[in-house]
Amino acid sequence: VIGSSKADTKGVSGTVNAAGSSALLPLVQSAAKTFMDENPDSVVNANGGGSGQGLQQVSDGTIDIGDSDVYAEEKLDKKSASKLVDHQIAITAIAPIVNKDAGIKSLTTQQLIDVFTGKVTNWKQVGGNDVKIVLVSRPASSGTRVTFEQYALKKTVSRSNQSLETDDSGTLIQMIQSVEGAVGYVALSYLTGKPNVTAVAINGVKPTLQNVYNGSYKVWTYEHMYTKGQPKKTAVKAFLKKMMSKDYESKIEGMGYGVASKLSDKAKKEHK
Amino acid sequence: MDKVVQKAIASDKRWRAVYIACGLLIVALTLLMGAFLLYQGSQTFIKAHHSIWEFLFTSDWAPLDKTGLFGGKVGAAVYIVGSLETCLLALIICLPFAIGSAVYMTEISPKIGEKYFRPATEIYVSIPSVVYGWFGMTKLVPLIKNIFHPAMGGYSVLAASIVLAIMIFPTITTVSADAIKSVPMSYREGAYGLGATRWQVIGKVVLPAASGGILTGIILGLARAIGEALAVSMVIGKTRSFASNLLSPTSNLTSAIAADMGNTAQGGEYNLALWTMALLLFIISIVLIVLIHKLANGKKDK
Amino acid sequence: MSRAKKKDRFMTGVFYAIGWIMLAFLLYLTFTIIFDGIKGFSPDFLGAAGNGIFNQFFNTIYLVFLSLLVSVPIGIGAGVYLAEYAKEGKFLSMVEVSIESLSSLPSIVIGLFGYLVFIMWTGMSWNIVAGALTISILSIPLITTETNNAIRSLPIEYKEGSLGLGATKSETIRKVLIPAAMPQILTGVIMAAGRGFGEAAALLYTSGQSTYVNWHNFWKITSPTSPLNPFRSGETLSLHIWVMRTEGALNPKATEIANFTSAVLVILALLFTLVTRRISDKMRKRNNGGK
Amino acid sequence: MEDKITIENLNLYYSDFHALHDVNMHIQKNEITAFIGPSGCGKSTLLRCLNRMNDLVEGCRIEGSVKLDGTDIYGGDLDVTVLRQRVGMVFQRPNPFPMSVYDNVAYGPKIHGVTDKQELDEIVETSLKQAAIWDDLKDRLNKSALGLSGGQQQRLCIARALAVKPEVLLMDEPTSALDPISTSKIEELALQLKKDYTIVIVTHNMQQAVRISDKTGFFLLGDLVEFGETDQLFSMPKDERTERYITGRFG
Amino acid sequence: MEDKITIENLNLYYSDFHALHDVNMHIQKNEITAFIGPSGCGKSTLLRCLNRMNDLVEGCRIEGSVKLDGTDIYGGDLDVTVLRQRVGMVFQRPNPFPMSVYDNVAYGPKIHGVTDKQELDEIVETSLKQAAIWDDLKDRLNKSALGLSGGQQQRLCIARALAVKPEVLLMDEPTSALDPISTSKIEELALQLKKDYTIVIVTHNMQQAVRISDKTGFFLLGDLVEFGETDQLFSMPKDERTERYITGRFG
Ligand SMILES: Nc1ncnc2c1ncn2[C@@H]1O[C@H](COP(=O)(O)OP(=O)(O)OP(=O)(O)O)[C@@H](O)[C@H]1O
Ligand SMILES: Nc1ncnc2c1ncn2[C@@H]1O[C@H](COP(=O)(O)OP(=O)(O)OP(=O)(O)O)[C@@H](O)[C@H]1O
Ligand SMILES: [Mg+2]
Ligand SMILES: [Mg+2]
Ligand SMILES: O=P([O-])([O-])[O-]
Repeated sequence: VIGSSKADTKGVSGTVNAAGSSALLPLVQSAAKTFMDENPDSVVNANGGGSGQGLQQVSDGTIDIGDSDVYAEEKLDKKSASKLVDHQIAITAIAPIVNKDAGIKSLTTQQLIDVFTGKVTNWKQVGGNDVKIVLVSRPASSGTRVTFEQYALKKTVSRSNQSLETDDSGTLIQMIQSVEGAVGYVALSYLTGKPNVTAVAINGVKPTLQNVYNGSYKVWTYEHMYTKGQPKKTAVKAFLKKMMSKDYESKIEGMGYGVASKLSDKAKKEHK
Repeated sequence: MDKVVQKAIASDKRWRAVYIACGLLIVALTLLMGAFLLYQGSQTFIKAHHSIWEFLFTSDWAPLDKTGLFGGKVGAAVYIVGSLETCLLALIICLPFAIGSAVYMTEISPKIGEKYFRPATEIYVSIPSVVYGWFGMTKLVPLIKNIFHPAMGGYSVLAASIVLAIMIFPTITTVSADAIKSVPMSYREGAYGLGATRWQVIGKVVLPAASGGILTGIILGLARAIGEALAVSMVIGKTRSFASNLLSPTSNLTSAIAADMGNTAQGGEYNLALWTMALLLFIISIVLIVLIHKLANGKKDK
Repeated sequence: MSRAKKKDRFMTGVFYAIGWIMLAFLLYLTFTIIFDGIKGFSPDFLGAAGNGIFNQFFNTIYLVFLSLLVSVPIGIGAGVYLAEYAKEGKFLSMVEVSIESLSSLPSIVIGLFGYLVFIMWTGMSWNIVAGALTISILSIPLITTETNNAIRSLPIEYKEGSLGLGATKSETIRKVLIPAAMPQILTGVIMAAGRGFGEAAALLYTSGQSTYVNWHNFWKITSPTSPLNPFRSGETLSLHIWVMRTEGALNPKATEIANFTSAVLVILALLFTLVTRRISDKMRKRNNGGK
Repeated sequence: MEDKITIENLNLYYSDFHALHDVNMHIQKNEITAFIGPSGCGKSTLLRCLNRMNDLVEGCRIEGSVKLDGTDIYGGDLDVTVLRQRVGMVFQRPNPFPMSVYDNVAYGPKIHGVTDKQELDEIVETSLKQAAIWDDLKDRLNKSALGLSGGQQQRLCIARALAVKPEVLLMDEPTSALDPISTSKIEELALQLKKDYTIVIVTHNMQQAVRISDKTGFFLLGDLVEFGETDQLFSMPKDERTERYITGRFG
Repeated sequence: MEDKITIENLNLYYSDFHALHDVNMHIQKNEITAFIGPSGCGKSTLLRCLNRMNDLVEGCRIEGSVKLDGTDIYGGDLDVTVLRQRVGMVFQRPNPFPMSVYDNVAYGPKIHGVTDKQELDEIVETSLKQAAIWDDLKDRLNKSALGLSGGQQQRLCIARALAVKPEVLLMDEPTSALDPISTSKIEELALQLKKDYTIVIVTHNMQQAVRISDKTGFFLLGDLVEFGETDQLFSMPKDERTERYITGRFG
C-alpha cells in the first residue's frame, strides 16, 4: 500500500455504493477519488440519478448511501424515512442559468416567476435580447428543482409541460449551452468549471457562496447523505467520516459547495 | 448390448426432462414478468383509484411522488401519443427504404445483395441503440436546428422518428428480404413465362406473395421502436406536452420510464403510474405479437 | 408494351437508388462515428483510469461472457424443446408467444424487472452478475428462436437416418441435429452477444454505472477491486455513453469520450459481424463438404 | 408442314458445364413434340431455351440459334417479353400464383394491357374452357387457386398460359406430380389443343410420349441422340442407345 | 425357405385416411423383395412399417401384426431402437449426416456402445468395402460426406446401415435420384448383399425390379394386389390390374 497522509482512514477495504442527487454528485465523486487513492483496496461507486433515486435505493437497501437535496420525509413514507440516518455534509446554492444569447444578467423574483410559468415568452420582455425563451427543467423528483421552485419561485410550480426535460444537471447544462434562449437551474458546483452559460443574479444578488453565507442569496439547501440505520460497513463509516472531517471543508468549498458551519444566523433563520 | 440400450433409454428420458424444463422456464419467465407487470401496473387503478380512461385519454400529468400518498393526476396521453406518433412516423420514413433495399438485394442484384448488402444490414443491427441516440443528439439535432431553426432547438418528434427509423431499418429489411427470398421461384417463372417484365413480376406477384412476411417484419420493427428508451430520450426533448408539429419536442412512454422510474418513491403514485406505462408497453408488444400470428395463420388457412 | 418496359426501367432505377443510398448512408454513419471518435482521441482514453474506457471494455466482454454462460444452454435447450418435443397445440403456441413477447419487450421494462429480482430480492447492490442475468432474459429468446428454426429447417432425412440406425431421440438430437444446425444456432448466439454489447437501458439499474478496479488484484476474485469479481459494479461501453451524457457531463472531455466509445462500439460491431460470418460460413462449408 | 421452331447447332453451358451439345431440331406447327431421356440429360434445359427461361439462370451461356417462325429469338429482333407471350410455358409442378382463380388467369392479359373488365371476363372463361376446367371452377373463380387439387392446379396453369394467346405451348413434365386420372385429362387436353397450338412436352413417361406425341426426341447426356416420328422411334429406333433406353435396359 | 418378416392383416391409417388395406406378406430370408406400384399406392408406407419408422408420423395408426423372426415388432417385446438396429433403412434421397465420411459410418456403432478406436476403424473399413465404395473413399475418410456425388452418398448410406450389422435392409427407391451408372452399381451391390442380408426394396422402375428381385409385390391404392415370384409376376400376372400396370397402360 502506498503511504498516505491520512493515517486514520488508511488501509480500509470494502465497497461503498452511493447514488442520488446530481447536485451533490461532483463532490461525492471527487471525495470518492481521494478516498480510493488513500485506500487502494476500497471501491466507492458514486452515481447520480437524482435525489429521489438516492433516497429510494438506500431505503431499498440496494445502496449504502443515498444522496439527496431534500429531507427524506418529503419523499418517503414515515416508516421508511424514520429508518434513515441523515448526514448533512454540505450546503449548496442553486442558480438560474441562461444561454448567453439571451442577454440576461439579472432578474427580479417576479420576472423569474413569469419566465418559468410561461407568462413571458421572449427575453426582450424582461430586458434581454429578442430571443424566444426555452425552458429546460429537471424531473419533478429532482431535489434541485424542488429547491429552486421553493426558494426562487416562491413555491409557484414551473411550467414543466412547456419545457425540455433533462435527466440530470449535466445534461441540463449542455442543453442551456446549445439551445438559444434556454433557461434552467443548477447547483453552484456545476458552475465551477466555467461552462459557457450566464448565472443570473436574483434581485441583483449574485449566486455565490459568500451571498449564501451572509443570508442575501436565498436559494440554497442542505445536502444530505442518508444511510439506512447507522453505517455498519467500515468502508462506509470511513468514507462518511472523511467527507465530514474538518480538513475536507476547504475542498468542499473549492468545489462550489458551502459549509454549514459558516452560515450566518440570518441565513439560517430565514431558511425554512 | 442390452445394457447399452437400457442406458441409452434412461439417458433419453433424462435429456427429455432437461429440454422440457428449458421450455417451461421460458414460459415461467414470461408469466412471472407478465404477472409482475400486471400487479405493479394495475395499482394505479386499484390502489390509487384512477380510471383507465383518465390514464389513457387525458393529459394532465401531476402524480404525487411520496410513498402511499395519492390524489394527483395521472393522464398519460402525452406519452402515449408521443410513442405512437414517433413510431408511426419512423415507419413511414423507414418503409420505402427498407422494402426498396429488400427488393434490391433479393430481386435486382442478388449477388451484390448477398455479398455486400446483407452483411451491411447486419452491421446496422449490431450497432447499439445508444450509439444511434448519441449520433442523433450530436449530429441530427444540430442539423435540424440549423435547417429549420425550431423554437426549442432541434430536439423534436422528427429527430426521434429519424433515429428510430434508422434503428428499425435493418429489422424490416432483413425480415422482408427473407420473405421475398422464400417466395417460390416457380411464381417468378410462372409470371416471366407469361411475358411479364421484372417490375410486373415484383410488384404483382412477388411482393403480394411476400406480404405476410413483410408485415411480420414491420410489426417486429414497430415493437422494437415502441420499446426503445435511451436513444429516443436523447433526442425527443422530453417536453410534457403534445407536439404541435414535427419540429416540436414531446415525450414518450419509454423516456418517461427511463428518466423517472428509479427516481420516484416506491409505491408512490408517480412510481405506480410509471409501472402502468410499462404494463401498457407490455400489452402493446403482446398485441403486436398476436397480430403477427393471426396474420401468419390467416395466410396459411387460405 | 413499351410502357411496361419503361416502367420496368424506371422502377429498376428506383431500387438501385434506394439500395445504394442505404449502403452509402451506412458508410457515412460508420465513418463519421469512427472519425469523430478518432478526432477527439487522446491516448489516456485507452487506459484503465480517469478518462480511459479500458475497464468498460473489459466489463462489456465479461458481462457478455457471463450472460452467454446462462443463456446459451437454456436457449438451446428451449429451442430443442420447441423443435422436437413440444406437441402442436395450445401450449406450443403459448410458448411461442411467450418467446416472442419476451424478445420484443422494451428492454427498459426488462431492466426494471431485473432490478427487482436480481438486486432488490437478493439484497445486493449493482453487480455484473445481475446485469448478465438481465441481459440473458433478452438473449434467451433470440437463441431459442434461432435454434428452433435451425433444427426445424434441417432435412427430415437427418433425423430419419439416425433413428433408422437405432439411435434414441436424444442421441439423434445431440449428435446429429445440433451439430448440423450449429451454423445457424451460432448466428443466434452472436445476435445474443450483440444484444449484450449494445444494451444500455436494461443495465441502468442492474450492472451499475461506475467501475473501479485495481488490475493488480486481477486474480483475487473476492476482492471488491478485482476485475474478475462478478459481484462488483461494472459499467459497460454502451452505458458509458449514456453516463457521459448525464453525470459525466461535468467532465470537460465527456463529449470526446462518448464519441470515442461510440467509435469503439461501431468497430466492435463491424468486427463482430465479419467474424461471425466467417465462422458460420466456415462451419457451413465444412458441413457441406466444401460445396 | 412448316417449321414453327428451328433449333440450329445449339450449345448451352451452365458456367463451365456443357449441358447441351450441338442440338439441331425442327419443331413443326400443330404437332406435339415429346422430349424423353434419363434424368439430367438436358430435356428441361432445351425446353427452357425455347422461351429464354434460361435467361434467369446465372451463368447460363448459349451458342447457336433458335428461330421462331424464322426470327432468331436470341437476336435483338424479338423482345423477350413478347417472345414469352408467344411461347407459353407450363411447369412440372403446378405453380398457380397465390391469388384467386380469376386473377391467375387474368394476370397475363392484364400485364399485356387488357384493362376492360368484360374482355377479361371473356378471356378467363374461354381459357378455362379450353383447359377443360371451366365446369369445375366456374363457381369458385374468386377462391384462392392454392386450394385446388394438383390436377386442377395444373389445368389452371395451362389456362393461365392459354389466356395470353400463345402460339407455342411448352410443357415440362406436366403430369409427373399427378394421379392417373388427372394425367389422362391433361393428355386429352394436349391432343385437343394441338389443333390451335404447337406443343412441346417433356416427359419421363414413355407410354405418355407414345400416346400423345407426333415426334419424339431422345436425349442422353446433353446429346440429341435421335429425333423422328414417335411411332417409328419406339418401334424401330435407329440408334442402339435409344433402343436400350426404351426397352428399359438403362437407368 | 424361412420367413424373416411376416406381415399379417396389416391396416394402416394416417389419421382418418386408410393407407394400407389388410396386407399379408411373407418376406423370406436372403431374398430381395421388391415393392412396385403407382405413386401414392403405399409402398413407402409399408416399408416404413417394417422398422417402425411410421412411429414418427403424427396420427399414424397401425392394426394387424408385423413379425421379425416370429416376434411381433409392435408388441412390447422388442425395443424400437433394437428393432431399428436389426432392420436397417436406406432412404430414397441419400441422407448422409453433415459430418466426415468416417463419422457417418462410425455413427451407428458408436451409439450402440463401440468405443474402441481400432474396432471402429475395422467396422468402417468393412462396411465401406461391403458397400463397394472403399476404394473411392479411403483417402477421403475425414472429408465431409456432403461433398460426395449422389451415387457415392447413397452407397455411403448403405455402408452406414451395414455398419450396425442389421439383418434386414430396407431400401426406399434407392436409385431414383441417381444416374444410370450409379444405379447399376447399387443394383450389383444389392445382389451381392443378399447373401448375408434380407433385402426389401421399393422401386418405381419395373426394369429394376425384374433385374434384381426374387419376389415382387404390386400395390394399388393401398391394396397388395399381387405378390409372387418376380419372373412370374412380370411374365404372366394373375391380376388384370397388374398386367395393365406392367404393360404401361396406367399412370
Ligand atoms: N441452373 C443450373 N446450373 C448448373 N447446372 C444445371 C442447372 N440446371 C440444370 N443443370 C444441369 O444440366 C443438366 C441437364 O439438366 P436438365 O434439368 O435439363 O435435365 P432433365 O433432362 O430435365 O432432367 P430431369 O428429367 O431430371 O428433369 C443436368 O446435369 C443438370 O445437373
Ligand atoms: N404422413 C402422412 N400423412 C397422411 N397421408 C400420408 C402420409 N404419408 C403418406 N400418406 C398418403 O398415404 C398414401 C401412400 O403413401 P406412400 O408414401 O406410401 O406412397 P408410395 O407408394 O411410396 O408413393 P411414391 O411412389 O410416390 O413414393 C398416399 O396417398 C399418401 O398421400
Ligand atoms: Mg427436367
Ligand atoms: Mg414412396
Ligand atoms: O440533485 P438532484 O439531481 O436531485 O436535482
